[in-house]
Amino acid sequence: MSDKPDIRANRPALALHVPEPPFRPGDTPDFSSIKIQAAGEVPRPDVAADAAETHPLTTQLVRVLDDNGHAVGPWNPKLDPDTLRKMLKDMKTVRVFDDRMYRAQRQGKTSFYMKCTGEEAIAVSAATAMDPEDMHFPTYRQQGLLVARGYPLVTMMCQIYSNKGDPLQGRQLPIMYSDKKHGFFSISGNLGTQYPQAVGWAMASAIKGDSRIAMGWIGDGATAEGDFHSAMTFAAVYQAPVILAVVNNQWAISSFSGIAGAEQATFAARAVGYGIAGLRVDGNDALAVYAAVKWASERARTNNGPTTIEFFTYRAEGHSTSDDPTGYRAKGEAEEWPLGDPIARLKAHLVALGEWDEERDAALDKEIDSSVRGAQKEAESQGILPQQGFDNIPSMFEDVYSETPWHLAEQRDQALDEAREFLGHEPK
Amino acid sequence: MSDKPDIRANRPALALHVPEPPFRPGDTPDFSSIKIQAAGEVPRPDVAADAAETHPLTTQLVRVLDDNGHAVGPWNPKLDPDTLRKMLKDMKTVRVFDDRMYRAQRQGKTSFYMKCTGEEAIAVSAATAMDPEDMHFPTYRQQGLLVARGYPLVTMMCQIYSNKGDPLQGRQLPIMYSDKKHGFFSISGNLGTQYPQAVGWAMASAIKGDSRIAMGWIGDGATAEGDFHSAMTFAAVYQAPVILAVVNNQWAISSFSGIAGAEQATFAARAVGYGIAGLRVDGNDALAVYAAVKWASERARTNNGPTTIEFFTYRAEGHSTSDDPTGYRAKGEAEEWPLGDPIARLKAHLVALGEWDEERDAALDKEIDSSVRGAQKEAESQGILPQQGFDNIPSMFEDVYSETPWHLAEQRDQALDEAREFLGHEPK
Amino acid sequence: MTTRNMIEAINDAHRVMMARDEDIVVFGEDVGYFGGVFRATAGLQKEFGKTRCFDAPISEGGIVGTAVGMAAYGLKPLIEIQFADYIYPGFDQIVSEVAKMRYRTAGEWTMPMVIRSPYGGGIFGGQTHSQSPEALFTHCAGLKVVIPSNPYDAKGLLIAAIEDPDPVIFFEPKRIYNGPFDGHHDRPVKPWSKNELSEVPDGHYTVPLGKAKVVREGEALTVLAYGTMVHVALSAIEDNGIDAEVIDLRTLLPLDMATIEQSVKKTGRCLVVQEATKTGGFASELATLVQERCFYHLEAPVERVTGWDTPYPHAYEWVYFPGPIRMKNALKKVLEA
Amino acid sequence: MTTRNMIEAINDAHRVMMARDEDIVVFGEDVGYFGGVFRATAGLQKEFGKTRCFDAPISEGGIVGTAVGMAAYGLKPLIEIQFADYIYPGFDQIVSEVAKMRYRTAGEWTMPMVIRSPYGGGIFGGQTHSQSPEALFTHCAGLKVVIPSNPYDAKGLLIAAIEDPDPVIFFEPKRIYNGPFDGHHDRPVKPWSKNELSEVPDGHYTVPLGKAKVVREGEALTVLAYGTMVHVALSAIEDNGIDAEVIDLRTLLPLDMATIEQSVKKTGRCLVVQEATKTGGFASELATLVQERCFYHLEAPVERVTGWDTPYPHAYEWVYFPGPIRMKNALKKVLEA
Ligand SMILES: Cc1ncc(C[n+]2csc(CCOP(=O)(O)OP(=O)(O)O)c2C)c(N)n1
Ligand SMILES: Cc1ncc(C[n+]2csc(CCOP(=O)(O)OP(=O)(O)O)c2C)c(N)n1
Ligand SMILES: [Mg+2]
Ligand SMILES: [Mg+2]
Repeated sequence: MSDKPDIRANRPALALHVPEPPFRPGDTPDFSSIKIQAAGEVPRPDVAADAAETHPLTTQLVRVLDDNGHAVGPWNPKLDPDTLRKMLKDMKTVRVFDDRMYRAQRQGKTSFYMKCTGEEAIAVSAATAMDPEDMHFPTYRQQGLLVARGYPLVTMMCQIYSNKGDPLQGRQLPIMYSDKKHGFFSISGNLGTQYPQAVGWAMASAIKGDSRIAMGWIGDGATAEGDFHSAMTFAAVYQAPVILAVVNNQWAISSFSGIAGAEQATFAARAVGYGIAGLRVDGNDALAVYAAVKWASERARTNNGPTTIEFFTYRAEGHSTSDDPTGYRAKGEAEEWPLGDPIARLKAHLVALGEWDEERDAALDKEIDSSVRGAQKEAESQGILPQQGFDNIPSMFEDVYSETPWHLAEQRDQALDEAREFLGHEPK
Repeated sequence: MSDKPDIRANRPALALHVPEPPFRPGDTPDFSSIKIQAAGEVPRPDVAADAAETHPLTTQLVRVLDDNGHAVGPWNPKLDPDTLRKMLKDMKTVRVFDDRMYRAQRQGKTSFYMKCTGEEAIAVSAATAMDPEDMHFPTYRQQGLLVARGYPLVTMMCQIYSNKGDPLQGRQLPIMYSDKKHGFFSISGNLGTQYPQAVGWAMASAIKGDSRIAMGWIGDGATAEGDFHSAMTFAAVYQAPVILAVVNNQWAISSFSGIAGAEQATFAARAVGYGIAGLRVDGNDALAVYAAVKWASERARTNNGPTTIEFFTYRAEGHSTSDDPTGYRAKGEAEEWPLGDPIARLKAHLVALGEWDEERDAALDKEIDSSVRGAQKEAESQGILPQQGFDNIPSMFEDVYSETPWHLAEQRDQALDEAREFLGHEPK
Repeated sequence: MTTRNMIEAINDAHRVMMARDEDIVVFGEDVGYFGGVFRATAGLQKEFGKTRCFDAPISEGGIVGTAVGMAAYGLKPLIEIQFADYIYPGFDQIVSEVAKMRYRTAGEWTMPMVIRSPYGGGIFGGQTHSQSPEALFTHCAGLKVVIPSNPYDAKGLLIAAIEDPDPVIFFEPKRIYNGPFDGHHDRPVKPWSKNELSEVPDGHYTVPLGKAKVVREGEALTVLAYGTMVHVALSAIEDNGIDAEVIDLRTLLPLDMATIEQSVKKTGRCLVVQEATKTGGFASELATLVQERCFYHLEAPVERVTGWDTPYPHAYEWVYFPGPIRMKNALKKVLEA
Repeated sequence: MTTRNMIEAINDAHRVMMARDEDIVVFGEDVGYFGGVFRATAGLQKEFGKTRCFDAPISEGGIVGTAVGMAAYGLKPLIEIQFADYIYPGFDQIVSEVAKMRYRTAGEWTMPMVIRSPYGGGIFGGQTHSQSPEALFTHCAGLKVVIPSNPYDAKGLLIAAIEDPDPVIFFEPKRIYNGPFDGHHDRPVKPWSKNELSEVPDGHYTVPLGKAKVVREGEALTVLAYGTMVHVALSAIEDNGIDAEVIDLRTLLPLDMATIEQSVKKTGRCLVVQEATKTGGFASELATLVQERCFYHLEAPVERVTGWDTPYPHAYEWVYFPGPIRMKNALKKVLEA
């Protein structure tokens, strides 16, 4: 077909670029090449500003807390000490909760667990910045939303144990919480699905002339799903009152963020292409997170449209209890991570304010430890996973539909017969 | 749950923004508010430039032909007159072809047709700028690629008639062409699917150290599909040697481009969020299209990565033979469209160069008219759709798999029995 | 009572319900100003405003995904997928989210939505405007699947679907939007106006979900059909003078097994009919259920009339379509076995 | 000959074929450096380089979509979908593109690719790590669907699938990756090493697609099973001392109907077994085919053993799973009917 047969011979060979993280097992991590803005450096546009005015911020990093624990610059939300102490307590609670539940899984008390170590500031500050009536569409790493909103730890644990106290009746994998009253939408196992759902909820709120807004959450890795694009597109088209958060914790199981496109652009920068306001925020800085979410929620609430926020952070532990990160990333990355530990940073800030000291901190740790232990004891009194599975079998056939159709009724009866035979007695 | 029950009462009511095109039936279209760069105004970065250097161009408009038919500015590709005349001929051929096939459908000779009137420059110039070995993953509106690459008009028509000469054996809807030799990938009825496929083809070429590149095509409306995002993401991550074109003809059936997000950002700007090079081009300016595609193909071919190009144009006719645009858009929009008719503009350029005149133009029109008519006659001699459907029935059961499994063989035999009964004679 | 074709009946169901229930929102590709490529939503935007009926981006995943969020808020999305062939980009949201939400949240969040979509062939639409993907959804616990076969049922079933607390996939046989089609592609098209089922009451009424309808009583065999194929079956039965009982399923999931069993136990023979691709179609589920539950009444194997296991080929539409001859041969086979 | 579990056998099939055919590219989520969450691709990136085996973005649609482009170029993509439950975002590319490409281009473009994915429950994975969606693909003309039940077959079938010119959906029963599972969740886990089918030849060999295997001969009834359920069926048969003939289908589409027919005509009774949700599962297709083709040999209705029509509930895994008691009751029902 070609009339220029010699063209290709003179051309350079193409080559596929396969991104590779800077460090692999055996390497010594060194993050000095990551450019980090000084705290207070990034300007704060008006909440009603043109989206375009925010776009330079998508390649920077909104930070409030400096290395000495001082809150500086235009994004300083100037929170009162009580609020700060509540945030510290919530963040610490999340960490202790994670540790205990991780151990519970290791002890065989349940099948699965996922920590958010190092990312506690993000969910806790977001919950603090928004109204209790606002709706979250979270991923499995926003347990901090529930903690900050006062959802009972015991109930969270019961869900994890799939026991009698589990409001989801043992139907969901551990940590797939759901609670309407606390504005926490049912977590999906399928990555990304919640993102356009958040937009739809916000659209509904706007259709109804309500004042509640929604916040959708997604991980860096899951931004690659088509649902991410659906959410951004619908949010932009209908100017939905929604905040679309990307928690960039650098890893998606074993894939580093470059496999989701981070070598070429920040996740916040995705906003630019849709004409959505965009912010990129130090996710380990509780005040910066608070300020950014507050900004975006005010923007949404005043009909100024959606905001995409990238929270730049680091997944300090394995992906889940099924994962061992030493197989794919260098040891010590979490320690070397240049943005520090969010709990330590918030504590330092309170100390710098003169509103906190080591004594109170130790007392708080003790209090949290004992309340989490207490909750665990109470939850376990309602059963752990290995004891579940043969009580209240009819419940398993409910809620497929609003009413049980004939075929499920038949199957339920058959299942009960089988259980009777298996147990050697009438199932409870 | 709320401890601040009064908050919502003081808040403004949210409102859903539903985009609406500037004009509807009954309105008098007036596009003077569309900002159009003067020809030659937009700079031309080096083909190896950082993607970021192109990003300001995503909100501008690369234009070469000015109102007097002169080619101006850094994007002027300085094509020789023979090439220009070939482009003019191809564009005119496409338009005549469209007209005749549209009429054939209206005459009941086939089931369906889609024109690309007003968009002829885009496919023809792209084909001209790329190598014949490069692969296109087109939509149904790039018939110009086939015409420019010399695919026989008769074969295109046979496909449209689903007749004996149809290389796709009557299996596909009219205009869903496919031809490997001409680097034209099988058109899909499902919008958007071809976009990541183009990226995959380009990745394969890079994996193999080949020098051929790919070009994916999509409409403004279809950019909303998840596949658009897959394509952009994979192209960015692996720096695939691919050109991703968005043909923004302002309409997607009855929905204007605002329903795909055009109120908030250009389609070219999507590139920014992925760190892909982006260009926005006057799609009715054959030279600008050529120059942009040439630039992007050189960039891809030298391992400098993908480019997204928005071609800004206007769908001058209905979406397809199933559509009547007077039901949703104002009359006269095509005539008012500020970027003019691509054929008239290229012709004016050739005239301005002294390489063309009315006489030659009339002769060319006549030549094209007669060759298209001749092709149509030849195609129709091989049958029109209403005569099809009962010849060579076994072919219908082939190519589901490489070999015919037992169940399809049984079904084939049954279908033949039925046809025998229906026809009253042995099917051919 | 007004004479309506199926599109008009469906349009009217929208109108009636949108007026009664402010929480109903209608959206989809081209459904707003224009009123849909098949005109099912014509006039709704004008009547109910832009925030109750509007165009959506071309993103079936986004349409379903945002509808999930709206349902979570408390609205009742009534959405259109332009062609059933284009439902696949929304498949994850439908099977992973819509279908399972009530279950996975133990009833806390429900998904009272209707996903309408024209399906089926016979309009020379080629491979991607002709598909019948109902079996992909009947395999999915949590969904209800409804397919009307005439204007009266279309309106009544759609209203019932909108009022139903569970998510409903509502497939509309596009071949019979404008008139019942008996499978004789070589005969003139009949309009609905000549058919009594085009007498569609004004205002609100329902045809209950989960209830099949015996549309013809008979003794010789039972024919199970839905959508376009109800008409093809009835016509073949008349043409061949067979005393068949014909059941229009109307709801595929949950199925009205009682009506089916009663009939098959009476006739002792059964033919199941679908336009979809044969292997793994809903007809297989029907045949399996019938032989499981009526085995000792069966005098012959349950037979299937279906489309072929190929994509729907443009020019070979009438070889693919399960038309009068395929029907006749199958009826004979079941009767003579 | 080396003793291998299923993961090792599958890994070895990759290795053997990547060495033989430079056009094979392996990609998917976490499959590169790390070697996959189930380790099926462990070591491949190191051995064959980053452009032959690499991590993909979390976009099943993008993974399949780019694989289509690669196949169009001339490569042979061998891709992994991390869990079958996550295949839905790639559904459109699979059913609309991969499956139909050869047909719609009259053989000009073919799609010689393999889409591997772990499926099935029994690992306390909850609703979204336990699904068995094979019936969604067996309804789709143009695809081949393969499910191995042991290491020997896994390697041989995977090599055959890679060499096959048609696209193959290769579902791997993850519950038996490390050992055969007889359905007794309350008994200790057995390793593959004690099973003769873990004797896996080194190097190249194939187990042909489209051929079922009679894994146990018997006279009393025919049991059709695949994947994990082959072991559950065999164990129930031994436990209950039943003289059943068990057929491991291995390939679901195209089906080895000849082997099935021969067996059922001999035994006169048939039980079909699947782990998937009951309604509209592949078992329905099997039951339909068997009664269509063997009706006059059948002494009892074809029965089904399946999962229930609910999502796979985390805590109720062993009530959901079609285990020994469900098997036993169904075997008895078929035998005593
Ligand atoms: C659709 C889908 N594909 C794949 C998976 C498997 N999976 C679960 S979590 C995960 C990584 C997600 O990474 P990221 O989005 O960065 O979130 P993070 O875990 O870091 O919070 C993957 C691939 C899934 N759950 N859903
Ligand atoms: C997945 C999918 N959804 C919907 C359709 C129906 N459809 C066909 S063309 C079209 C409009 C496309 O508009 P655009 O992308 O702007 O391309 P244009 O027709 O303007 O060239 C629609 C909605 C489809 N073919 N595929
Ligand atoms: Mg991550
Ligand atoms: Mg368009």
